[in-house]
Amino acid sequence: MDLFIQTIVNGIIQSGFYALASIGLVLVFGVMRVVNFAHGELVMVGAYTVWLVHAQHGAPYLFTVVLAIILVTGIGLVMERFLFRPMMNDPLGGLICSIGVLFILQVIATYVGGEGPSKQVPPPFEGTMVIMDSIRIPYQRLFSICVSAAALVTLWYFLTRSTLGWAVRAVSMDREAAALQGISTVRISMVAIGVGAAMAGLAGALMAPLTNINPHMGHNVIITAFIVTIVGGIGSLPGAVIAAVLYALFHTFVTTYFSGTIATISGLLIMVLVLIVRPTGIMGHRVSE
Amino acid sequence: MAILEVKKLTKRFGGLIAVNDVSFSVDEGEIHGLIGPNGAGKSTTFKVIAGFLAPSSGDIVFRNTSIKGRKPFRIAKDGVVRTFQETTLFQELSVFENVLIGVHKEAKTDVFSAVLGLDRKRQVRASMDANQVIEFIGLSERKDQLAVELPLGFQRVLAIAVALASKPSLLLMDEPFAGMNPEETRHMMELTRKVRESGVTIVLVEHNMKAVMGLCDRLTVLNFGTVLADGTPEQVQNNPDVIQAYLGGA
Amino acid sequence: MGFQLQQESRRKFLKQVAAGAATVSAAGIIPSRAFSANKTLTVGMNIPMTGDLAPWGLPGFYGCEIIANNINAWGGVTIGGETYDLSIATYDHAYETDKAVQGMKKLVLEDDAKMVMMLGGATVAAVLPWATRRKVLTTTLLPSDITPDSEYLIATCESHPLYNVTGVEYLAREFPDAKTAVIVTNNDVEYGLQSTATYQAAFEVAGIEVVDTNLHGFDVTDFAPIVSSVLAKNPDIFCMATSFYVTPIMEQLYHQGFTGKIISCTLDYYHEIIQKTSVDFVNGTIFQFPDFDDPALLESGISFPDPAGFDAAFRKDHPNDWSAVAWEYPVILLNWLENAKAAGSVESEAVIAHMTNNKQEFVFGGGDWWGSQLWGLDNVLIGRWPVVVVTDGKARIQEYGDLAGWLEKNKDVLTKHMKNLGLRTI
Amino acid sequence: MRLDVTDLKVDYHNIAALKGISFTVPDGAFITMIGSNGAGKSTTLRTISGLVKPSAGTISVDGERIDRAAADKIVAMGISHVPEGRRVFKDLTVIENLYLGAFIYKDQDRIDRDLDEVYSHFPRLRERSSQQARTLSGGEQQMLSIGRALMSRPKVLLLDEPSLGLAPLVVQEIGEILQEINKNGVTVILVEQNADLALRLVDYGYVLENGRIIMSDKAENLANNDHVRKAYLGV
Amino acid sequence: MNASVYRTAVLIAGLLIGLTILPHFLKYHQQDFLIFLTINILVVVSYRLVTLTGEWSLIHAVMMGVGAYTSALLSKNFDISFWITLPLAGVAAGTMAALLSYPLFRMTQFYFLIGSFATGEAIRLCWIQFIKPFGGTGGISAIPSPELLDIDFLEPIPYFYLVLIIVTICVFLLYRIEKSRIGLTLHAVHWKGVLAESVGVNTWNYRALAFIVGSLFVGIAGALKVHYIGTVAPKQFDIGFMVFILIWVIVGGYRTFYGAMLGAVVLSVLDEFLREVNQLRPAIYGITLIFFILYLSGGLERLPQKIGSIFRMRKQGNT
Repeated sequence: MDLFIQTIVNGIIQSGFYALASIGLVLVFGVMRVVNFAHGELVMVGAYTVWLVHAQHGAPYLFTVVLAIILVTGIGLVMERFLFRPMMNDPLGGLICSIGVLFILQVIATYVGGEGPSKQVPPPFEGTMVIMDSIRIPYQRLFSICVSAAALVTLWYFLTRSTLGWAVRAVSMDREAAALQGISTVRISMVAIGVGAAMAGLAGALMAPLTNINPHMGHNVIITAFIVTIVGGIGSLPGAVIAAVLYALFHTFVTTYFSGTIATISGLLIMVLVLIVRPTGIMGHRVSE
Repeated sequence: MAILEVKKLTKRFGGLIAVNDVSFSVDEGEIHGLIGPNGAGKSTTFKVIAGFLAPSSGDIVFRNTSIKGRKPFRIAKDGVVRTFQETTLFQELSVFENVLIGVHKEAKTDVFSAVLGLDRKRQVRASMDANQVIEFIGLSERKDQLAVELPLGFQRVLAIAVALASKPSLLLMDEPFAGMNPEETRHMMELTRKVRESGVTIVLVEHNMKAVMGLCDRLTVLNFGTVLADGTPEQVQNNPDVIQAYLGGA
Repeated sequence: MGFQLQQESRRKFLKQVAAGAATVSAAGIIPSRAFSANKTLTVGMNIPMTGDLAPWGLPGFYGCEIIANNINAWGGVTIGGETYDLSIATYDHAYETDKAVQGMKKLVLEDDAKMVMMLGGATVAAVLPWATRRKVLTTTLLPSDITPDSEYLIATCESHPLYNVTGVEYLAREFPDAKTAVIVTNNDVEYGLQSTATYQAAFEVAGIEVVDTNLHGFDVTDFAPIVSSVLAKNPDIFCMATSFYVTPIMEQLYHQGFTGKIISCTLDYYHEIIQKTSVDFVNGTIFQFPDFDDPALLESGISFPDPAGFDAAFRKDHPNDWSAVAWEYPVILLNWLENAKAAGSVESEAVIAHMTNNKQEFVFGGGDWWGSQLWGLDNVLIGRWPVVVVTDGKARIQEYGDLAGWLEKNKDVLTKHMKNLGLRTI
Repeated sequence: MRLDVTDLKVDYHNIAALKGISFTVPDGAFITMIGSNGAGKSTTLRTISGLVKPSAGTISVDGERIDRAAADKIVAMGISHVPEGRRVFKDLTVIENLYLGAFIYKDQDRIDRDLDEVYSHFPRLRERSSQQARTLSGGEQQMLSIGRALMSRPKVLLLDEPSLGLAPLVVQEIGEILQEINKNGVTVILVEQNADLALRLVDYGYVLENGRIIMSDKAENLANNDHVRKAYLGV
Repeated sequence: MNASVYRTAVLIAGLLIGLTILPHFLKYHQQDFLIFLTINILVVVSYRLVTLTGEWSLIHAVMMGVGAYTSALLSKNFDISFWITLPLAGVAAGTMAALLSYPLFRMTQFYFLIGSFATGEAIRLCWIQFIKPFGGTGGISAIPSPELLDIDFLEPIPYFYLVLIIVTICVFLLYRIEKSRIGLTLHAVHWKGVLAESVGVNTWNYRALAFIVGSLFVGIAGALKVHYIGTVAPKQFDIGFMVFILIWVIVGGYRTFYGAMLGAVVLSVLDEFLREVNQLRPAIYGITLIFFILYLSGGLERLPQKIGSIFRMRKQGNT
């Protein structure tokens, strides 16, 4: 029974990362119709920033979290301006461009950190919260889940309560009609990739003290983000969040009771199944007929 | 004798009923017009007949066999072939290649024959068929031009040639006259008659009244997804319901 | 040449290398081959220097560079009457099999490498058919690469995964109350499963019950569920069989409040682990790889020249890159050079013949050829292997375990567990 | 606001959709463009509102060129386009759709006053203000689309086939509202296949065929013109 | 018409003769490189067939692995001769493709891309997970090399000739397919699927056919590769390799039959030259890729044309 509860706790902690890491992919695809294969690398850059500036040079952790967000947002905006915008009408071109960015970011990370072992960041928040003698949550993780939740709630609020948020959703529903309302689709694309990249940077910065940091860590992130995006419905933000929570719980449970590889295989198969039965995902509506 | 019978056809999209209990029949050898104001359900009916949409209920009978729910390629094999509203062509291929693709039933081959060249005879015959259709339709001089380079009127003609190449017994034409000038319209009307004379039954969905009235033997008028009137052009033109609803009392 | 005489020349050679290490690191002399009239003796390293496995290739190259520089700074190495400057040729195969095949041929045929050092696993398997036929002396860090036909493949340093048994023996003796264990490992065949089978065998021999074995993939980003899952079995001992994810696993153990004994194959970068957890938590962790500034390495029977000096020289240029392979490739290189000197030839056949026909001294003492019982050929050099325990935040050698003795008694148990996991045995 | 279109040419994938059309719409006018499918009516509107870039020719508003401006800038110049097929944002509520129509404005009080005005034209939208747009009927969606366009306080309103697929009563209602809007000083350009409806509403009309204007005249003259009667009124 | 056929024939014959003598002028390790390059040509050409219908699959590398594993397992565990396992590798990959075509072709475009990626990754993870019989991450080693007369296929030159012959035959077959009625229909399915459907083309069948035949040939390529290296492991067929296939096609160009080949050759040769700056290689790849997408979207095959047009523009500017 303890294991069961601990597993739920583990799953909930994980779901915050999944949601944060996936939401950017969903946003960018929704607004720009481009699959950003380098999205995992944005998370990686966030983690590297924390490693370099916080762990190596001793800057305060919270400062580096903000720095990671700013840096990754910057990279996102550069990608938008110089790659995705010229590739607007060529989804495959955008995808290929992002693969190019993926390589470049990996090489930069390798140069910054060296080819050595995975980088480690000592946790800024030490200690573990113990509930009922058996359920344990490290404060670092507690911090991460709280920040993730806060970020997601803020994003939710932004998308459902602000005019700019409506505009973002409007552009992802019907780009042309949005332009006819005086909404600058270019500006909204920048907002979308900015917010998406910021979330990725944040996810990386929050993950940094909890995981192995290396130039290739983006691979697992993108697989997770794909699964979450597809299961949740492409372009559907509520769907992505719900799918992130469900998939995190599913993956955690299968990993706990069977094995991690089986969890990933079955996750991929579930995704394929969703694609077969309902190509638009659980929450998604068909993008266009 | 009826070649096509549409029986109590209904098509719903979510809550919207686009086609409601529509029945009509098309006789062998005639040009049958399907008209109605925008949004009356013509296109939906048309797509359901050609298999591009599945009906919610009702039946479609072609030569006494139900073709309801069959895939478009299957229906095409049965002999019911449609054209498209927009000029839908293989733009980057030549006129000849476009028509050649249309000759699918006869030219179809398998990997082994293709690789070993065993299908050569069949392909030669397919080329001949394609040439024949091109000649019939009057595009011989433009045979090697790319489809994209053709003027609009000829693109429409080519679209019909592609359809004819698949040897249909029933041709469904979706607004072939849209956007044509009077000259092109006249040419297309002649062509349509010529196709009918070659033994193909035609169902025509069209807005251009001049063409419809001039060509069709019989008309079915749809409005709000239901059949409003059925009959010869004269009968329909004089039907007060039609004048009221469709022509808006002009 | 008599054994005594050979021992004498060997000591002299190693002293030369060691003195070099001290001088070079102290004075910062960079030996230059421009002034040397010596011939060049090339040794190849066909290793991953980029990509995921670079940490198991690159530090080894750095280590060998130090050795080669020392040797060259002191006038080179004399073999069969000819004095050579030592050159290390590398090929980065990034752990891709097709590149490894190309690399082997480039090193041997174009760079004229007389011996090629490799990491092991699939890349060794890929080069083996050609290397064997061409009689290229190839070395691996994974004895499990040895096959009945791999005459020219030797494993003269790392005794992976066999050495794991020494840690378990130590643990069972020192902590007799620990009766149950769980094993967590990568599910890769080359490293994880080999280690797992060995641990299972060692635990069985020691009378410790393995209550759970968790094999995980390389795609794990969060170890919380895995650690929760095995800790639910309330084990006395937590055993990690591969090094890839030791840090995050240790972190989870710390956070999930594990208080039992921890035994691991490696504990690379344990300072980082201490940073992420606490000194108290990491203290007492048993593993198999010593720090090279450990005074215990100075006792007699240890043949590595000036370990502390080497350690210092390495960390001066590459402060963050130290891992076990940093000294393992140099050990292999030195062993080969000694045998070449003794054989008076750099050609593979002569060197191999000399190696297998003469008593070899293993780096930590002892020295027996082994392997035929498990993999079909006695091309693995085994000897004593250190048991290392973290004491006051520092890895310290506790004792040297006797591999040969254990294997002599228990090889059938080991074979059984290897077979159970689907691993290749004869 | 006067709209001048001079020798406008547009190519779609190498096919000439507009082959050089010119016309002028005086301030406050209500005009229509009729013609069959593919004649170039929609393309004309899409080019004016900046969705499509012309290959040649100019469009200017009160003498100022707009043919190179982006669509969102053109809205700010006072030209609003109600696209064919309504194109409301289906996952947003009615009021969110309307607020997006006023995206270029910041003054919330003024926006709310505009909202009241739109509601006064379309009382049904007020009733449904918090419903998702996808739950509206076709006619209501059309009203929302027009209302949304009005929220940007247009001086020129472009409408593309507002009658498409709507019941005659609804068409009637929308027609009346359009006249009302025009009376308030908004220039209206109506593109219609339903020529009869269009000619009854407007002052002046253009007939397009094959990417060219073949005829233009006062509405009643066109309605009585033989060619128009045959081709578009089916009489 | 005849003159151009003649020219092409001479060109191809010249190319083949050139390739036949080429290895004798190469360094030893470059001969290996030539073998892998020739195999990769079959990989890209077979991928081209799949992309003819307009779908960019991300499972091609894994299909190569299916062929490779099949051949390795059969020849190692059942002692079946290479000459039998080679075609069986193709059959296995084709069969796997046939089985997957039902779920995969319910998707199109973006969904297909992601779906094929996910399916491939799942298959690859199975090779890792199920150590019996796939050997886990270490894969299968000591795969026997082909036996024929007394030819030593461990040596690069004989194996190169073997590869050259098989790849030439396969590429020729793929060329025949593309230029046949089937190729025409595949083009039709790509450019106007609905129109093709309306004249009786079963578009689903044709998409599946391209996928199956493409997989069949890449399965053969996989077998060719692993019988030379002697080892098969899951890492050889990961998304990294798939991305390279994609890059070769994009950089080479996908409008003509030879474009993809051109991309594979040029980039692989570039890759060998870049060994000196190994760490930088991926970044150079990345930049090349972005450059091509942004400024030379037709790929290398369009390069002469582009240069020509720039030249003409200059000329016009001058006059």
